[in-house]
Amino acid sequence: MTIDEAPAGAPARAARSRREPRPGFWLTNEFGLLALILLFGLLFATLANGFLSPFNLFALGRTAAVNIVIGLSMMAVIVTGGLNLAVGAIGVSAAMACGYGVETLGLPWPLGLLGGLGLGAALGFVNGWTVVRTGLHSFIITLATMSIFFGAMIFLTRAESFRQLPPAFAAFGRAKLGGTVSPLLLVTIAVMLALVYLYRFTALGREMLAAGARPEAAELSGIRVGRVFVLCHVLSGLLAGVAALMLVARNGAAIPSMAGQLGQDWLLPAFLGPVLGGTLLNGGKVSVIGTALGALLVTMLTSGLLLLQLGEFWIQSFLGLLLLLAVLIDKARRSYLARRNLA
Amino acid sequence: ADDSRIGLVPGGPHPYFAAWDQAAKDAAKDFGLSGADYKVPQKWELSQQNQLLESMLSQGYNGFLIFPGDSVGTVSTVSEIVGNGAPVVTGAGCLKDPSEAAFCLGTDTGNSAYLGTQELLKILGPGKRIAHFTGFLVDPNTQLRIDAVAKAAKEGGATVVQVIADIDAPEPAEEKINAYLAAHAGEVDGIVTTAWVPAVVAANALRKIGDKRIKMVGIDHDEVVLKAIKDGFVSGTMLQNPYGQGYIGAFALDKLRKGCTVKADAPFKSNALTAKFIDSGTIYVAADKVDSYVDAMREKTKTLLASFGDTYLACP
Amino acid sequence: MTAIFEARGIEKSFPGVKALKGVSLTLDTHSIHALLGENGAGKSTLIKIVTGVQRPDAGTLLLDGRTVAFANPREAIAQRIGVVHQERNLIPRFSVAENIHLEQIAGHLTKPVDHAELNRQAARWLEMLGLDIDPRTPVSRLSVAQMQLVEIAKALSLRSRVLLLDEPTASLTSNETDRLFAFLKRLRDGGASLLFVSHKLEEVQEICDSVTVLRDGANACASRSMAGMGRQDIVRLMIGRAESESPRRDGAAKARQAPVALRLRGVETALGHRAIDLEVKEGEILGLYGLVGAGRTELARCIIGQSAITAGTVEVAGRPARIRDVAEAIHRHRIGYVSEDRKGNGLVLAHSVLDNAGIAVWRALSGRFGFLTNGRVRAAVAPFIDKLEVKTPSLSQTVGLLSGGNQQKISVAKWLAAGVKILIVDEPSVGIDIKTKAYLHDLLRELASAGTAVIVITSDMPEMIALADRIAVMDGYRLNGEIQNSGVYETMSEAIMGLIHRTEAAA
Amino acid sequence: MSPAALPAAGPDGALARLLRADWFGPGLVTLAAMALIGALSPSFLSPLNLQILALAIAVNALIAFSQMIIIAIGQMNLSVGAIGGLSAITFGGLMDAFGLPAPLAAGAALLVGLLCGALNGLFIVWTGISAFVITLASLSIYKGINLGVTRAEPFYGIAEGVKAFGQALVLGPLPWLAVPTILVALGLSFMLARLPIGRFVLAVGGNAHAAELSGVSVGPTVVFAHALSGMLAALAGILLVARLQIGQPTIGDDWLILSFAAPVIGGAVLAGGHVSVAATLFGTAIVAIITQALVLFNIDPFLVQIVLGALILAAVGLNRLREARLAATRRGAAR
Ligand SMILES: Nc1ncnc2c1ncn2[C@@H]1O[C@H](COP(=O)(O)OP(=O)(O)OP(=O)(O)O)[C@@H](O)[C@H]1O
Ligand SMILES: Nc1ncnc2c1ncn2[C@@H]1O[C@H](COP(=O)(O)OP(=O)(O)OP(=O)(O)O)[C@@H](O)[C@H]1O
Ligand SMILES: [Mg+2]
Ligand SMILES: [Mg+2]
Repeated sequence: MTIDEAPAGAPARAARSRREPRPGFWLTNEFGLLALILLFGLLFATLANGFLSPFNLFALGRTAAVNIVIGLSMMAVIVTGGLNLAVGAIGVSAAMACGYGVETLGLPWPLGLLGGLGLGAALGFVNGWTVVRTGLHSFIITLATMSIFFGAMIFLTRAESFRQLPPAFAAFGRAKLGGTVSPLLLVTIAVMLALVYLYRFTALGREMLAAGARPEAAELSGIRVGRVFVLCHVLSGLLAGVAALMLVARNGAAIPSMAGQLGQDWLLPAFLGPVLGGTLLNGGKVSVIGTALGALLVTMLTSGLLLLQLGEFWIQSFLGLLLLLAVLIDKARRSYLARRNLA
Repeated sequence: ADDSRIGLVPGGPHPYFAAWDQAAKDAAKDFGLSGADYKVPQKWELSQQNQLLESMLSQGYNGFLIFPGDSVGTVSTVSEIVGNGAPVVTGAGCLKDPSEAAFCLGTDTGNSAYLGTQELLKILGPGKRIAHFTGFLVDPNTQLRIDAVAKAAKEGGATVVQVIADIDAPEPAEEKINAYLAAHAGEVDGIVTTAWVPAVVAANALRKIGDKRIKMVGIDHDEVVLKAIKDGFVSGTMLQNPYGQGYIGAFALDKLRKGCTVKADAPFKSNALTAKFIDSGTIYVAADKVDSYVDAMREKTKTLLASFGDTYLACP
Repeated sequence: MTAIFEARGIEKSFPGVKALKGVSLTLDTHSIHALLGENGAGKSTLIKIVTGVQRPDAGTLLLDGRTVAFANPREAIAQRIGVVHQERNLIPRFSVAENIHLEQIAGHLTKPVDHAELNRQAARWLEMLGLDIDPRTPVSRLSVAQMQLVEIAKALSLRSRVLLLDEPTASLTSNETDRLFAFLKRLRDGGASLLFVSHKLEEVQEICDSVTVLRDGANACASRSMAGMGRQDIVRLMIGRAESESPRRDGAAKARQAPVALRLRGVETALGHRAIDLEVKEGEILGLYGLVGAGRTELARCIIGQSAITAGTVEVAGRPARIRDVAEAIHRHRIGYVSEDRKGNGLVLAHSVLDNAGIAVWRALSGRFGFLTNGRVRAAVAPFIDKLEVKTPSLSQTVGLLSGGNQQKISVAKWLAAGVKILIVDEPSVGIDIKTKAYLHDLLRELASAGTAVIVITSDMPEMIALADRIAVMDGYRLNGEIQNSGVYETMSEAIMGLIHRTEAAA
Repeated sequence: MSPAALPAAGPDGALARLLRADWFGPGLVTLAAMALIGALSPSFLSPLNLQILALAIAVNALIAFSQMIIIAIGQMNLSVGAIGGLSAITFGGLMDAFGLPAPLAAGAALLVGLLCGALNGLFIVWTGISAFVITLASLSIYKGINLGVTRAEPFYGIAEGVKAFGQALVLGPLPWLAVPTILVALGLSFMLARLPIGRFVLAVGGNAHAAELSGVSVGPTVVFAHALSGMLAALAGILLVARLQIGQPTIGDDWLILSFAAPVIGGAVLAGGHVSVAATLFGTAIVAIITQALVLFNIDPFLVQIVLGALILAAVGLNRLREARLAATRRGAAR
């Protein structure tokens, strides 16, 4: 095979002609979100009493930590151009499995955690396998499995919570590092690092992106698209499990209602993070940092608005308006920069 | 005291709690609080309620009357709040023991369902078949209600032929209840409902099919239900006392902040969730009392309040 | 002949690229005007500006001597300027007829659509272009070539005064091309003004009256008459030097003794192929010729495991092989396939040049825990991207933003980097300029000389004859026969057409 | 039904064409389910029950159409429920608080829906931000206004005429409430199949860029689709007020999943460009029938969700099987 013997001059030219310019860091979604977070953070710090109080920062970080992982769980499937309506149902199932393992079976808690995560991944596998095998859209499959998983959980637990967990659980959820940082935030950061590694530095992560962007092309390039899609769902299930276990720590118990009826309460945070973070809904592009910043932004807006004490029934309207304002500011920044870049 | 800022927080937006708003205002005035506010989470979501509570704590609220979003899930939040020096009383619904809430002031959901069923059986007589319409299964109270209705039915010699749950939203409630009545109206003699929306929808459904043979006992004070009672389509409803919960809750929280403690030997009742339960009052309202039930409730609140401090609190 | 349309001093920049630098062009009535240039010279950009798809940064457009500015394609259509874009722009689930007449529908907002009438009208256009399909067929079911013809019919149906055709013949065979040209000539004689973009210089010389050449976004010549211009003159204008004829390969003889790399025996497929016997030896270039719809692409897809082979045997390197999916074909048997439909399934358009070029080697390059860095991929693919002279601001540029020809180069570079033993190339030079085409041919020859078995599927007869050692002819999902390529165009094309028509005569 | 489902070339008869139609699968599943349930439990086919079924379908179909028209342009509208809820309380509130006559109140509610939808569309076109984000924000805004106005308490003062309308029957078990839905379904089918604006909607969903190049005004088409979607959601809200007999502020809270489920069961392509009114109608019917069957057969309430999920899966699976068969025969016939 002579393929490797490129003409002598080529590599030198390659180096010259391609000084990879960072495609405008200032134009990225991540920068935009960061700017918005700083902007609104400053605004709330001056307007809202107690926004910067240690307890509020702690609570903010803890809520954001869980929302970020929920968002990442959805992101893992959005990569394929699909979605996972069952994130909440899987999450609750995983949490209840952990609670059952620890409380009823008397397993040591690390095994209980593993059991919960394992169930999350397994349910994700069921979703992925069904989607790939039937060729139906993941929307409809996960809509059905959402009912099935959640129903099975309710049936088996009779909606009873598990609260005889080791005190370490609740202590972990309530601990404050340095007065303001929740250890849950550290878990989230670890998860983010792992995902960045996956999508940036592994063949599997790249295959997920390529398969998601254009399955036909990926298939013709030797990627086993079906298998990769199943893995995306498994990853999603696993992350849903992580988020749920974080909530178990936060609530000090595994409770069936922690994600609401059918686990639907998770859907909003699940979509908000990725979508604001620049993950394409038709697949093939992700941003782990963006998802995290998106989730953080929304959590912060909510917290700030609550502190501002605007008419209690109107808060949701204001949240919507702020969200709209945020994306508009971002849009304006982008078109401003784009114009300047060209001039 | 003048530095008491009491927050009254339900689980989400719901007409049941509207009375808390007035109760908060009255309590602030009557007891000289520096503030008492009714604050509503935007949705019935545990996490939303938690976030609201955390935020209120940051804002300097220092006493809370809370309807727990989840009887176990809210325990941890409450203990965090208490850890920050703000006493908590649960209202309308209870936390499952052990918890750090001072006590629970509300309606014994199970008992209310039990009594309601008994009222229904009184009207129907023995050996009849009843259906039970109730709320979300994820709410552990739902299981309590199902059990209570079953128990009362068994004692009264009736059979529960069907339980329809998960109908806390009007659309599915309408669909399922109507479908049920359409197919099985002939096979059932009575209906007991133990959640707000099913009560409203079932009352309307009975009015629609115009069937006064089927007797129904509802719950809560929705206008539709009250009107149906007047018109004879519904036999009666189990009323609770939300205003009293809000008013007395705010009173007690203020006392607790002043250094009062809950008496160890207070005559608490106990229910399926907690041994520190105070009944804010449940009454069965039939057609004869529809117009006067508000006075009855006021009376109940007044008597409860009069002896509340002495009965339950030890003050310096 | 009078000037009907004129562009003066058009400029256009994209982030990182100055695509047009003061380009001028004049179109006359009663004429067909050629717009030529290498890949990325700016031809398509100019066309998009003329038809209101993009706005120019500077410069003026004149129609009938009056300045015009089109804010969107609708305004250009209203001025009876029609266009066939280089990219397919059809609504996949709409019928052929409705796609052809969409502009018409958009013109009458309140009139209910009369599908029967549309079908009738469309049938006429289809017949004129020699396209034998039911106008009610959804276009998503058409082949690339059929879509191209539909797109042409769509532009023709507008009866435009000015008609711009951006590489309309790229995926057509000579038959369809001839038909199209006859039609274009009629339009010209009727007074229309046509702009024709193509990388096939034979075609340009056949029908064009005048020519504009772009080089790197600037005029190398503006609206010159074709009279007296030879092929070499045009080439010199385009690439700045004359074309060097690459010699025919002498490896063919050697290849005849080489071991067989891929052998099909009595193969039948789920897609309808029957009795296919075919072999390629290591170091051989086998051409697969046929008219549009002959089933060549489908055969390739069956070989690489995308569709099932239902009977017969496949041998790879002498051993029987059952290839169940494409991953197996690539990673186990080292068979690569360059798709004819680069937008649809050849490339991940939304991803970078680097990701597209490296996709087939990720697995091979990744280390422990699947660890893989951009640096490692870049080292593996950059040589091939350079060799093909891909014109891109950087390796992290989105492939979808490259010019058509450059995209095609990436989809070839991918397989060069993967180092396969058997390479199936489907319509490799669609949209590639002559310089790159020569490179690509050299490259395929080089690959073959190094021992790779190459199967070339192309509808471009000159390319086939220039490249292949042996030519197999397909028609109606069967093999009609094989001939050794002598390299002499006249005799070979006659022989090939003879083979194709053998069945038609028999049938 | 869109003519996108028109048969392709080939000598196939009416039967093959029928087999290929989008609504055929869901329609078959609907009929089979009705026959099966009717056989097991005769009261299912009683007039009263059919009427209840029709009532459920009438409202849910409008919700599904409201989403379907947005799916058709390849977008999503997360605010269908919020718009429906806001319109419902507008309708109830105007009658209750201001004593407006019902037709006027209904008109105003429709206008509110239209406006909300049009605002969605305008923002999407003007900013170029994905519909998902815009409608997510507007969902919050509309729902917030609803809560702010009602403070979560229903409007009870619904005009008697409206209540009567909500219960009256046209003919046999066919309720009056179903009439607007039937008209809308017919209108939508005609629009999508024959009217230029309907074709634009599908063209934009199929390939917005190509549509733009063919002279379709993409922006106005998107705004139109959103305005229409808002109005359909409003109509659903109004009908629901008539059916429930109160102006509940919670109306619309859980429409979202349902609004997607029916079109998707009916074969709509979420990427856009392909929807079918009839199939969506059958999709709604399937969900309603399953819901009723669960009540009818007295399924343990703790099992209801499992059975519901399994039945939905079975219904779409069955339809999928048919499509796969069809594709196989088509491929076989290709040569
Ligand atoms: N939307 C865009 N964004 C960025 N760059 C672009 C865009 N469109 C075109 N370009 C760049 O502008 C240059 C001219 O492209 P154009 O498509 O006009 O070339 P062309 O002459 O048509 O080439 P080909 O023969 O390959 O079709 C190329 O370098 C291309 O990469
Ligand atoms: N009856 C049919 N229904 C739907 N699609 C068909 C039918 N017949 C053929 N096709 C499509 O038309 C195309 C015919 O094959 P195609 O034209 O690609 O053959 P080919 O020999 O590879 O020709 P070329 O390479 O010149 O395009 C295929 O893409 C196939 O999907
Ligand atoms: Mg071009
Ligand atoms: Mg082909």
